[in-house]
Amino acid sequence: MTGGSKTKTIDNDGAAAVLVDSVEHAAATPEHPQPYRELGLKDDEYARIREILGRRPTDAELAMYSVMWSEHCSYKSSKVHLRYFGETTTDEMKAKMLAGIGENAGVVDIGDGWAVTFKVESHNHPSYVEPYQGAATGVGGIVRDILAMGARPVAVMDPLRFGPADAPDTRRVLPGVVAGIGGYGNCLGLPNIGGEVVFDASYAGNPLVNALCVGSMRVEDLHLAHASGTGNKVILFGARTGLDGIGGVSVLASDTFSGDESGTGRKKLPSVQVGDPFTEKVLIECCLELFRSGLVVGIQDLGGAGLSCATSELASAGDGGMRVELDRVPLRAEGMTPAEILSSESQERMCAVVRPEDVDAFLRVCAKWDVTATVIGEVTDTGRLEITWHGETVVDVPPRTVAHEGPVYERPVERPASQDALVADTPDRLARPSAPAELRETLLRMIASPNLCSRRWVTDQYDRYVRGNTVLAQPADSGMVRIDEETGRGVAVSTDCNGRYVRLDPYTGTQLALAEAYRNVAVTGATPLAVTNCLNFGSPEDPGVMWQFEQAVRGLADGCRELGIPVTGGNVSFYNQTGDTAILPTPVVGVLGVIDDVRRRIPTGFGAEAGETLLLLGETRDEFGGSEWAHVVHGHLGGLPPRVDLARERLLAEVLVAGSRDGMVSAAHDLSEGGLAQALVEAALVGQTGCRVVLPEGADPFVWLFSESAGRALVAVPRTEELRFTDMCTARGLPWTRIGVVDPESRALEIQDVATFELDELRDTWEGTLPALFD
Amino acid sequence: MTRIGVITFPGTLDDVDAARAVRHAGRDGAAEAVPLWHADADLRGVDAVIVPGGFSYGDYLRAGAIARFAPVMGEVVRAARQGMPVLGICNGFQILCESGLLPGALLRNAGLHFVCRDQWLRVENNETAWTSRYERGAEILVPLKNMEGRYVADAATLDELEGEGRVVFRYVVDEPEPGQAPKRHLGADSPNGALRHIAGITDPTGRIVGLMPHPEHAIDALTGPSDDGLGMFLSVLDALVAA
Amino acid sequence: MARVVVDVMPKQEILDPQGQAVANALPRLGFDGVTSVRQGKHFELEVDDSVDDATLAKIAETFLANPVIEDWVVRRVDA
Amino acid sequence: MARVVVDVMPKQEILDPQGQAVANALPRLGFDGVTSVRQGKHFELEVDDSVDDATLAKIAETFLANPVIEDWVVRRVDA
Ligand SMILES: Nc1ncnc2c1ncn2[C@@H]1O[C@H](COP(=O)(O)OP(=O)(O)O)[C@@H](O)[C@H]1O
Ligand SMILES: [Mg+2]
Repeated sequence: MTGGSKTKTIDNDGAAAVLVDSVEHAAATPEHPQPYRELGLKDDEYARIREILGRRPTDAELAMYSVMWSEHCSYKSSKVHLRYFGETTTDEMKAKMLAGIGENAGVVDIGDGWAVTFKVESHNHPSYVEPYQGAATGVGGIVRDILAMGARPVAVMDPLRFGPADAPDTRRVLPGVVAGIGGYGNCLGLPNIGGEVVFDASYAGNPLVNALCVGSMRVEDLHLAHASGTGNKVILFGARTGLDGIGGVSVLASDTFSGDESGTGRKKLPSVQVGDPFTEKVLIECCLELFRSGLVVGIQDLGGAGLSCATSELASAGDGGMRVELDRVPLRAEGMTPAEILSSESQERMCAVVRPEDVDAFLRVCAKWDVTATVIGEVTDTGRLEITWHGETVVDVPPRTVAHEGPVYERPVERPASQDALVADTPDRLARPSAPAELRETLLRMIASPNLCSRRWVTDQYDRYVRGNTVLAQPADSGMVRIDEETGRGVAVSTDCNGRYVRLDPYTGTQLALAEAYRNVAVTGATPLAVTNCLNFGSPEDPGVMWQFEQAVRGLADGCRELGIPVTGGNVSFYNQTGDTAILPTPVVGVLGVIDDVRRRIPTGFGAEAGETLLLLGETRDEFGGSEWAHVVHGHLGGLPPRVDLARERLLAEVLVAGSRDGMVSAAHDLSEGGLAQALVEAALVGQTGCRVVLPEGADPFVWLFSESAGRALVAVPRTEELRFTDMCTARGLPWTRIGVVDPESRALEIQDVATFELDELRDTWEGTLPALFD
Repeated sequence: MTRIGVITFPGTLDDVDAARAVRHAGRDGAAEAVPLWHADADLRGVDAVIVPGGFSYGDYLRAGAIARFAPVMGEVVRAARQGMPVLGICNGFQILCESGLLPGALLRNAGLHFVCRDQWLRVENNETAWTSRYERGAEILVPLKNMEGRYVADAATLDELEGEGRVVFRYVVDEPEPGQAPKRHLGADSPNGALRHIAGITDPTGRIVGLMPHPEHAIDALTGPSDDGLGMFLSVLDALVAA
Repeated sequence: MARVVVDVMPKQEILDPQGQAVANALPRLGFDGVTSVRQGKHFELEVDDSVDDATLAKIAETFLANPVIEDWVVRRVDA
Repeated sequence: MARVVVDVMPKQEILDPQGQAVANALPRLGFDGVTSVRQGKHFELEVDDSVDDATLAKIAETFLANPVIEDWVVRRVDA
């Protein structure tokens, strides 16, 4: 052993002996080599840690800094750009925001004393390695984020991206991901109220599994992650801590300071975590009871970076320091080292700060729910995070340097030279269908295509009913849940992103994602209120990717300012690429809206009223850049995405919300991928009611049916309301076109002078695709 | 006032929904939902018990296998044997089967996926404590959502159930037979592979009923596919008032 | 301390869609010659020496298996 | 025709919520002395004599087990 005399061998609960690198030992062995590169730290980052500490870090400290300074936890490449969200949020936009960027999740005031919190996070890479568990733990993680705000989680959503639908690896990944999301969310008792399923070759090898959770609480119950009050106790509760997910940190164990692999060395462990939704369900109920009983001063979930993150974040958000006795942490595996315990990503754990006099009551509530809970430390006034292991100090750091003062990079940003050629290659040259038979065939081919076909194969695996408050779920433009059973107040949420649009123009494309999510919320009758996002991109070390990222952030922030709704939080996922090829830039945007009475929701399907007129709101232009038609029929991607006009989106939303409030609209469906044809098919199938469509005189049916111009919605208005509604549109300057009537007797979609489709034919075509691929 | 107990095990999910259904059925103050806790061997003087859906104990061993041993279940079994109406929904049905209050067992869906869909059921027996408000042969639309919903029993048990009219609900497919009156029919397969399309059964007394689909999620067309499920909760109130 | 294994299998007459799914997939992936697959559960228990065979039988019958649908086998194995 | 058994278990370092749930329940049911339970899968295959050990190993690895989180054992048994 070269480590020297200060190395102590300590018996961990009678288990295998573990060598401990204490602070004292680290100070005495400055030259001891450490595997910081294997842990992902750069030379200068390691040097900075030494500078902060005035010595080399201990193994445990190195483990903490390396995970907390990783891209995922420190946002080191994105930080300089994300600041723009704060800079563009006006006081007016902040009026309803109770917590924003920087907290576990954003919180907005929805009225009547209710607050709602929501956030979306990625679990992309783990879901590629092990689809079921990766996706399951993704749901588990986001739910704990919401819980940590003091809220009851009330719904989940899952924006997903996969490689080509018929690729063999998609057959491995997609069913596993869907089963994992269902397996976890269903068992947790959270209704799944929406999401996305998008296929594109760029996601082969890099599927995107984003998970969103919505929670609700009374405004006064908001909990923030603060460890304040010297003498308060730190309690770790939930599952035991095991070796799962420690990934890279295992090099510390195998590499002990002697470099001797034979001793306590551990083989490199898979960084896969297994979820236990039952434990999480119990943990949720336990936490909510603790909140109700007023036993929690501060709370933090354990997610990525486990205890490293929870302790350093709690301590640096508080007003002092924190001392933790790591040997008190209940373990699942034998012989775990302090570094491993600090880095473990075992699921279903939470960390709370509790007044000493409340500890007994806290532990009693945990016992009632059979939740393991242990006092592991206390809040101090030292300004330091001190962690001991059987009496030896193994961590002694200023907590902010771990949690918030990680490296910040100004990565090179450069618009790729190839972008011009991409934009120049417009879809104008593509052959378009014109004869009725061709249009008919195109429509059927489009609705059966993987990106436009029915998602039932997926959504039938998700419980959308549990808790009894789901008012809208698939198929609908947004999911909607009732928050207050007495008044009917509720929220609607939609997530969207068309990565092809973003690829063609990241700024506009991201605004289109925002516009679509915003519109999806408005067509259900809810007023958009707040935004969250999950920015999925390739490598930040690629200047072209950083350009996409910068443009996306600017587009989103500027768009939000124009729409008057704030970004309340989000998540960044970089390094989504295979070799040098990045995924389509995919900034998933989530918009949340409020509706004061969910009984006034606007459904998607035709036929709710006896006689309905069909109106197309907005303007239809010849816009096919990045369209589903170009993709499906020609495999083409080029040109510019549709124009975006956020003032128009705002107007459209106002009209739709007024229409819902005054009972003037009986069905509405936004127009997006696939255009009017897709919207008509979906509204007819969902409502199981046919309609007759007459396109305006002189209109080019192809453009009218398949263009993806933004700022449009298809609405059905009761005949008795038609005049009142169109007068309102005209008065407000919203273009509208009468395009037909719903026919309650008909079982067909008839598009005059183009084609007639039996609903049964449409349904078989639309619903057949995913079962054929994945059953 | 009629008091209906709703049990919560760790991992129970649809207890809030069952309680809401009881409140809806007893709108005029005729009924109260009483929460019952798995660890208490105490039914708190209730007149009937609902064992709700969810994943008690994660359903890790077999659905319902661990819950059946909970202290409260001992009391439920005792009370049920003395004639107290008991309804098991989904996980509750699985627990009643594991407890021996109802015959048979529920296995993983034949399609191996969790299934969540709006499902038509035919009411085959309207003489139980929980189905008297329906007409015999009525068709109702309620959500079905489960992973282990495939009802199985040996042939003798199935024959006995059929012979005694103890099949309470059967799955029917949503398309009416072309050219026929709006009667739905048994499809080729039930949605989860249940033998003889069995969705719900009763004990010989007609007071203990278990079913996989979720009537408590069909009490209001705002949040469910219909309000067809409410009849079950109204039925038991009738039965208890009459008693 | 003893190690005990309990294997629980669906009864022969009960449909086993999980085993079936594996059996059906194998030929598609180029594995021929597997004529039947059935899937059950495998438990590994560590028990004190005080736990006798009768108790183990009872644990298996009343808890680990459901006799209505499953068969089971209990074996002590050398650690 | 041969009978082959494949036992698949969650890896030691991987959480086993199922085994855990069983282990926690046993004392409540009055069974003491069981100190640990792990739950996995048990497959019984009928295979033609043409199927060799290498093929069986491959089937187990690619189909029956998930090597990322599970260990497995393949055994031929006498029918
Ligand atoms: N992964 C998923 N999970 C849950 N719901 C989904 C998922 N993918 C799609 N959906 C739902 O299916 C419906 C149709 O999806 P989509 O066509 O993408 O909607 P839109 O184009 O209006 O955003 C919506 O209700 C959507 O929320
Ligand atoms: Mg939409």
